[in-house]
Amino acid sequence: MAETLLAIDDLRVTFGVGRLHVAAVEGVSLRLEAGESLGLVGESGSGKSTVLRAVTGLAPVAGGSIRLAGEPVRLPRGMDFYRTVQMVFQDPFASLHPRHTVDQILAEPLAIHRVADADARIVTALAEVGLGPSYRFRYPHQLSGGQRQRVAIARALVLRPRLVLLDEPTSALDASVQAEILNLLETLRRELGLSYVLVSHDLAVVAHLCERLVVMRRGRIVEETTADALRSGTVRDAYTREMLRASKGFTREPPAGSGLQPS
Amino acid sequence: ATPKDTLVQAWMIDDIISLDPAEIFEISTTEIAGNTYERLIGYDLDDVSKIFGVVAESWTVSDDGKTITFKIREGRKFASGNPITAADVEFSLQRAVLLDKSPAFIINQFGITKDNVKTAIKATGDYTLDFTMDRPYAPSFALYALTSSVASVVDKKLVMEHEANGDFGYEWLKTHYAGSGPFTIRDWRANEVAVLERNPNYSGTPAPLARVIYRHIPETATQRILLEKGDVDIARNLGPEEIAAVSTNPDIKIQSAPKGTLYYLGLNQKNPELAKPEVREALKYLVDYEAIADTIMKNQASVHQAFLPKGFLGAVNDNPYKLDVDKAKALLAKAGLPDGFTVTMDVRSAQPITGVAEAIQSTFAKAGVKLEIIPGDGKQTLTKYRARTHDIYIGVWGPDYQDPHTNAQTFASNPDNKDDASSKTLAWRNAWPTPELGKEVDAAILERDPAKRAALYEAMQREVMADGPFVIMFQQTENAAERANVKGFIMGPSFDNNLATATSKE
Amino acid sequence: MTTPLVEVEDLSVGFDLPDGRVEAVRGVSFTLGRERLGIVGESGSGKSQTGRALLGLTAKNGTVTAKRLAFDGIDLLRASERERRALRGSRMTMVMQDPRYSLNPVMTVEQQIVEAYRAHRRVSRAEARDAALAMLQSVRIDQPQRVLALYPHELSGGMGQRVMIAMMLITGPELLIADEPTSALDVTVRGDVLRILDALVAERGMGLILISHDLELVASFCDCVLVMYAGRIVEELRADALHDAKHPYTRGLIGCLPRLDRDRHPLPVLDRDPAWAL
Amino acid sequence: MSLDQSALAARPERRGAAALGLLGGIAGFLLTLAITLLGLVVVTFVIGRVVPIDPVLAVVGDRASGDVYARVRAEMGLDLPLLEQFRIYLVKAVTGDFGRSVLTTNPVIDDIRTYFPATIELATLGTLIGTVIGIPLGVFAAVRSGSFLDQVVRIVGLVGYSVPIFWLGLMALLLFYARLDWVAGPGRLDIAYDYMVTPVTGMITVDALMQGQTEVFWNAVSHLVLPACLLGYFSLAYISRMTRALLLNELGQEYVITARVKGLSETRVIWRHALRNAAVPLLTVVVLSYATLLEGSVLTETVFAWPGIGSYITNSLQNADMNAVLGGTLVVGAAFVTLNLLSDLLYRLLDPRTR
Amino acid sequence: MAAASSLRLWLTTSEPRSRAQARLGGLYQGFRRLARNPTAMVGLAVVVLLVVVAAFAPLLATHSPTAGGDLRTERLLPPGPVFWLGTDDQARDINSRIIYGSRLTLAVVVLVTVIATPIGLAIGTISGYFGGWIDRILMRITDIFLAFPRLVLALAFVAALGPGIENAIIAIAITAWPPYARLARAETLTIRNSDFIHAVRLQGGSSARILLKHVVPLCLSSVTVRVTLDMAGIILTAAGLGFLGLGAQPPTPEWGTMIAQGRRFLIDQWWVAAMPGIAIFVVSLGFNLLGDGLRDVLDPRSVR
Ligand SMILES: Nc1ncnc2c1ncn2[C@@H]1O[C@H](COP(=O)(O)OP(=O)(O)OP(=O)(O)O)[C@@H](O)[C@H]1O
Ligand SMILES: Nc1ncnc2c1ncn2[C@@H]1O[C@H](COP(=O)(O)OP(=O)(O)OP(=O)(O)O)[C@@H](O)[C@H]1O
Ligand SMILES: [Mg+2]
Ligand SMILES: [Mg+2]
Ligand code: NI
Repeated sequence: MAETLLAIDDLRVTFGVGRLHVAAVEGVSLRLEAGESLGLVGESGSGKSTVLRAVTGLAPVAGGSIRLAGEPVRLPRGMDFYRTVQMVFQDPFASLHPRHTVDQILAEPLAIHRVADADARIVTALAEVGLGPSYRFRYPHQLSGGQRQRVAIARALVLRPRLVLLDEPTSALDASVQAEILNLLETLRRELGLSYVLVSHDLAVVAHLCERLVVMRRGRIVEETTADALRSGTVRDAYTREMLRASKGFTREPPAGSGLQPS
Repeated sequence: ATPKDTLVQAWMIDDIISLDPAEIFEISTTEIAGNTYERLIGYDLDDVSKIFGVVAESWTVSDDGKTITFKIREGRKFASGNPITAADVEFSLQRAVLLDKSPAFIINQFGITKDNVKTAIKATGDYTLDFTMDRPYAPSFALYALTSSVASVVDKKLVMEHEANGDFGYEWLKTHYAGSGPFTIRDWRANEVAVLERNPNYSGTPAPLARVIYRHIPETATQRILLEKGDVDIARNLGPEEIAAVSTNPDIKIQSAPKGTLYYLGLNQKNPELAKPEVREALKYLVDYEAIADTIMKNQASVHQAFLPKGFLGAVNDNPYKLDVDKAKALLAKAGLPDGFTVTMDVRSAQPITGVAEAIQSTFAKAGVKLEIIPGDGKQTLTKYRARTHDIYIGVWGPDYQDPHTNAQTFASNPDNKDDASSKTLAWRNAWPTPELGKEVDAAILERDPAKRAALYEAMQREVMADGPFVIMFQQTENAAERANVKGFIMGPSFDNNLATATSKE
Repeated sequence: MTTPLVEVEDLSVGFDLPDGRVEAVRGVSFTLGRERLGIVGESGSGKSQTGRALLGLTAKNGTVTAKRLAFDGIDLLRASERERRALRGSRMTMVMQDPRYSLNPVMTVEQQIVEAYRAHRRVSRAEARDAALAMLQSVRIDQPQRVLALYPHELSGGMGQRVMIAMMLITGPELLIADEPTSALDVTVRGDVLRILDALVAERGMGLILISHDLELVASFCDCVLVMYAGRIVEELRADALHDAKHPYTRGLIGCLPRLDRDRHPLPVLDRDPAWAL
Repeated sequence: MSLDQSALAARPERRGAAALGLLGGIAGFLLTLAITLLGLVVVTFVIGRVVPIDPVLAVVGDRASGDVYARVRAEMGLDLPLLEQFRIYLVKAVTGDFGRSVLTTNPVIDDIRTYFPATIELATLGTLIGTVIGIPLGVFAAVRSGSFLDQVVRIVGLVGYSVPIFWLGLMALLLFYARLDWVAGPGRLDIAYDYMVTPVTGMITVDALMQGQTEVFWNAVSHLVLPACLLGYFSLAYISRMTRALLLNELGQEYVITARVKGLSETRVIWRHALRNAAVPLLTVVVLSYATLLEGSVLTETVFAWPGIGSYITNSLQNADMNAVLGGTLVVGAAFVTLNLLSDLLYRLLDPRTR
Repeated sequence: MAAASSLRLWLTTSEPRSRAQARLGGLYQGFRRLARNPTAMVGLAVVVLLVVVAAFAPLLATHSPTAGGDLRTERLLPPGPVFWLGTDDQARDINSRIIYGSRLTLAVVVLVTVIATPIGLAIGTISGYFGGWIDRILMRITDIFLAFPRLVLALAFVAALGPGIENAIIAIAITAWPPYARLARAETLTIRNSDFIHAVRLQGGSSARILLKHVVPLCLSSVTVRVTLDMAGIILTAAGLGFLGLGAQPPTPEWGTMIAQGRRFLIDQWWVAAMPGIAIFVVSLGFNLLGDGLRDVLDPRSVR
């Protein structure tokens, strides 16, 4: 059996104090084997992004443990961590520095980690995400949304991580561009042997890219299931079922037992 | 427009810090004291040598020359209605010594100190007073000293009503009034206004005006606008160009009077270049006295090069120095500085001082003397001057009283040239030791014959003029731009005799 | 023949920008009766601008030209700003895309709805308030009394969207343009909101234009769909005929979505033909 | 000119603070006030020691004898070690005893009571003028942005930024007072009206009204108008620019379109919707501009012979009258902090999101 | 012609080939945007003119800026053929003084920018980025400076440092930074939680690196715009210090001091104060217009 790349046990994350206190994540446990991809779905605000941020150290961990390849992660995260784990954000317009060229954006991680052949690595990285060298010296505002997301992916991959955290990487993109990015992610995963944790609210997207998924609601995992189960409709949790139904398009009759049904 | 019975003057009165005659020493306060308090004696404004009694009816000098006995006029009253008696005079003079504020030295110099003041100044009856000095000073010296505002007679009864913690009513009198002059001080609001009102109990000729108001107007252009508009009757701080401009206005007339104030350069003898006699002399040839007096200082000053202003006993009125670059160059060469030298000058940022300094800067440059002007606020340059850390200081000096000793002492006497000396005369400030000259100064105050005394001072002036570290340049002329309907505003030779006592408006 | 509710013929919207001119909508034509019309297309294809042009809310730097632009027989191109304003809000209206940004953050729900009502009806404040309450009830908001006093930021996304709809429907308009009314919502809430709109069309006989980029959704909701690309309508189809679409763009759009019922790797991608934009 | 977008800058922080509630707010305010004032005390003390001015000179003048000088120096505590001096200074400042001003001989507190109201009067009217004219100007400029009117408003504003105030002040005096006679001249009141009101608040207009002296009131207003207009012009320049920028920003928001969709008139859209939203940060702008005017404008005060706090502090500083400097600075600083708090509170009132 | 248009193409291409080309292209685009704004161009022209005049002062001046002429005959002359802008009370040519004074004005502008901007940026970004007690302390300090009457603070500094134009400039700079700090802090607060900053952190970038290479450059533009818009205020504060006698040393031809000295002649010999006044007005207007234009070009919010 493959090694466990990421193991999260009973993770709890809280924000704010007093009246502002929110328990964003309450007792989430998951496991990710090397080479595997895991989906994280759930309604807005259910804590999906927070789980990813907690892993990367961007959100404060209030309890539980996070282990990477068997080692508990340290705070602050060490340089090794960043070489193992990288992240791609949801909004391609916000995740690139508006004043840096693609070249500068890709050179930054290489400079931080003092990687020697930076120039060559940048060219390779661009090629990997399907961008020609002509994109190298453009500014983000000279790129389309899909192209930006490709740059963001290239930036995540330029350090050759093993695990990539994807926070709704396509939800800001058009359907046609989404397909391109999904294909790209799939190819890269295969070629580089990556593991993904993919956050999305679109069940189809998750099912497309991941074998396994967990459904979150209000900071907790309500169901852990597989893409195949999703396709065959054999899910247990009522909420998961409702999501499944809603993602099939509009229906005139309201679903029975909908939590949002007005009285 | 201003009310008919009120005289409004636009003036910079931000120098007022106290109204107590035992403390006042500033230009505007002395003027106010002159209008509101009476002293034992006064002098004729047209002929300073004529002295007459005011509160005193007469006086006699004892044979040993040490005691002056004053007879106080009877039947006169303070503004409060209290009668003026010898006890009030005794109180006023003793108080000045005991409080020991800045002007106390004027009385101290007659050997009257805190310890002996109770015996030295003594009322010998209701209307007689003895003033006893340690040495037989020239009587005119003592009498002139007693014309200064520190010798103003205050209302003992009224003041003592407000005494607290044995302060002789000092805290109270700082902002109040207890005198007997033609006007009373009704109100003073710092940086805003001082209001004088006619004294109903005044024993002399009552003032025609009911009220005299000094408004603090810091900006001269504003003063001018107010004057032209008629919202002030007299503007006191106009510059030469402004004077020239308003003088064409038929509603405005200009009154001017020479004042005892001198403009001079103090050359610090701690500076090795300035310590050379040739350099000192050369600099005296490097000021274009006439041109400055005719332009920048037009109507504001006349050329005067001796330390006693015109009108003082023994004053020297000829002006030997003029701009002579060649001579200056020759002198500099003799001093071993053919290419000139660089020197700084501390200049107070106020007109006309800055203008004069700049003009001097350009004539100095003609002989290669590079003058760097260091501008500063008044107190700032003065602090430096008193610490003797300047090179050249451009200053203004006004006599403390009408006797020649006041200026002779400061310009020509420096008994102790050490840094921590207690007497900080101008000679000391410029680090100029005066072993011989100092003795002459001391001798002159004991000379009782006026003519001989005058001769002594003349000699001293010549000496300072030739060798002293002072480039004395001008004597101030004070100007007042008045509305044409103002009559009888008096401008005397000293600051405390700019009087509105006889002023009226048509 | 009865006049259609909306007639649009050869509508173009262009914007002047410092760098030149942008043609956002180019020669769009359609007619709408008392039915549901969907407009789909990718981001920037001109969907919203078409709707805004109808209401006369094109930004200042934009110009609108058309052979005909009519609402219930009224020629909108000739109408004065005052006449258009009278139409706006009372007879034709638009549900804005995102309630978080489209509601005035410093006014309460009550103030905003009452204002909309009183802009077109001479009624007292109290009457307007009652109407607002009724309206909130009809979009099935719980505790409408409480919601009236809330500020927009105190509403959840779904509530905000319904408040928006209530506000726009309170005057009983004959035409509603709903610009991505569900894009900000969770999939589960989405159905709720659409069902409300659907009921209104059915009950009041209102004309509805639903703008969205979700082809599947629009097809399952509307009677008729316009597909826009680069400011043009590339295809117009009946909703039930979606899967028989002819235009490669439409077909590509349908095909490139990952689907739960079909596991395709890799996904087909859209090969854009520059000719589509001509 | 020291006004700035920092008004806007403070927003995120304030929202955070708002959440702490009123009580926390007051405690926080008091703490801020205390710290700021302590900072001011320290800074003034340091200033007092570094200015190359001998404070004794201001008391004794130039002619005093050495003994008098030494005695006064000792009286002023200047011969004590620095640390000891600071301790005394601090204790006094904390107990609210600022001592006496050397220059005016009054307790500093009394001085402030006379000078600060004069400045408040001027600053208030100035800000009022700046706001009442500046906001509509800014609104028109924003609504017609890019038009001729917009350019005119901009140039008018820029002139306000660029012209030396003493120049403009004297010219205004010459024109409106000397030539046209529309307003009264420099100073706070005609001498004829002096002493007709007893100072209560120290603001002549307010006192005159309270005491029913309408004639005095109008005279005071007539004196006030010109310098206030001048200061008003400067805050107008700033306020109109900020209004324009903020309103332009609001006009680009979606909710403005929503308002138009509802069929509202353009006037209502702009004034009731957009400006109401812009008002929130605009308030901070106005308050900040007010706070700046409260510091007193030395130059305006000089030109108009206005006995305000600005020239009081400056004058005191030039005479090393540190008691007065400290008192004046603390009052101005406290006013600044208080106004900041006030704008915070108003901010919360105006913006429901921060409640 | 052809060369020019191919250069333009090279600059405006959306596919730059090298770092230099990308950077130059960015600059060119910015300039283009600026160039389209006529008032900004007027501003730029004024600023360029200021620089040119300052650089070539000795060639442009017809007289000595410091040495006075004959007090009796050449003093306070109105503008005329010899003295184009008249003479002052020391019989100096005002035109030449203004020309030489441009150097000082430029020095004021440059020095204040060089001193105040970095201080403000450093304090503001550090404060905003780290938050917590660092923020609280730094902002308290900023508030203290802000709460201090500004001219008084400047006066105090000048008094402490001694009068003179250099010290006046330093004093102005020391009092000018707090608004920039607050601006930079606000800007930092909005970007510190943005994804691209998170991304750098996820690559292991240190705080110092993030601040210096990512945050500061973004704050720089809005602060630069603010500084440009403040230039008028800064020149006038220098003038204000001159007015109070604490600015430049005579006979240095500093514009503010010139006005201050000329105000005695304001009503009759109007040119003495008016000429430098106009110079200040034109220059500050120039900076203001340029600042307004720069705002459009540099403000990150407008770059979308
Ligand atoms: N920095 C923060 N401070 C306070 N609360 C936060 C913070 N970040 C997240 N939260 C809260 O934590 C909860 C979970 O947020 P999270 O972003 O993880 O949700 P999500 O599942 O990613 O939702 P979405 O699909 O909308 O992205 C939410 O209630 C959110 O308001
Ligand atoms: N005020 C404006 N100035 C310039 N261009 C504009 C303006 N408003 C819209 N556009 C342009 O018009 C085009 C069409 O915009 P529109 O809002 O109609 O797109 P959309 O189809 O609604 O897209 P989305 O799905 O992203 O909402 C876009 O390219 C947009 O950039
Ligand atoms: Mg999320
Ligand atoms: Mg849209
Ligand atoms: Ni300012």
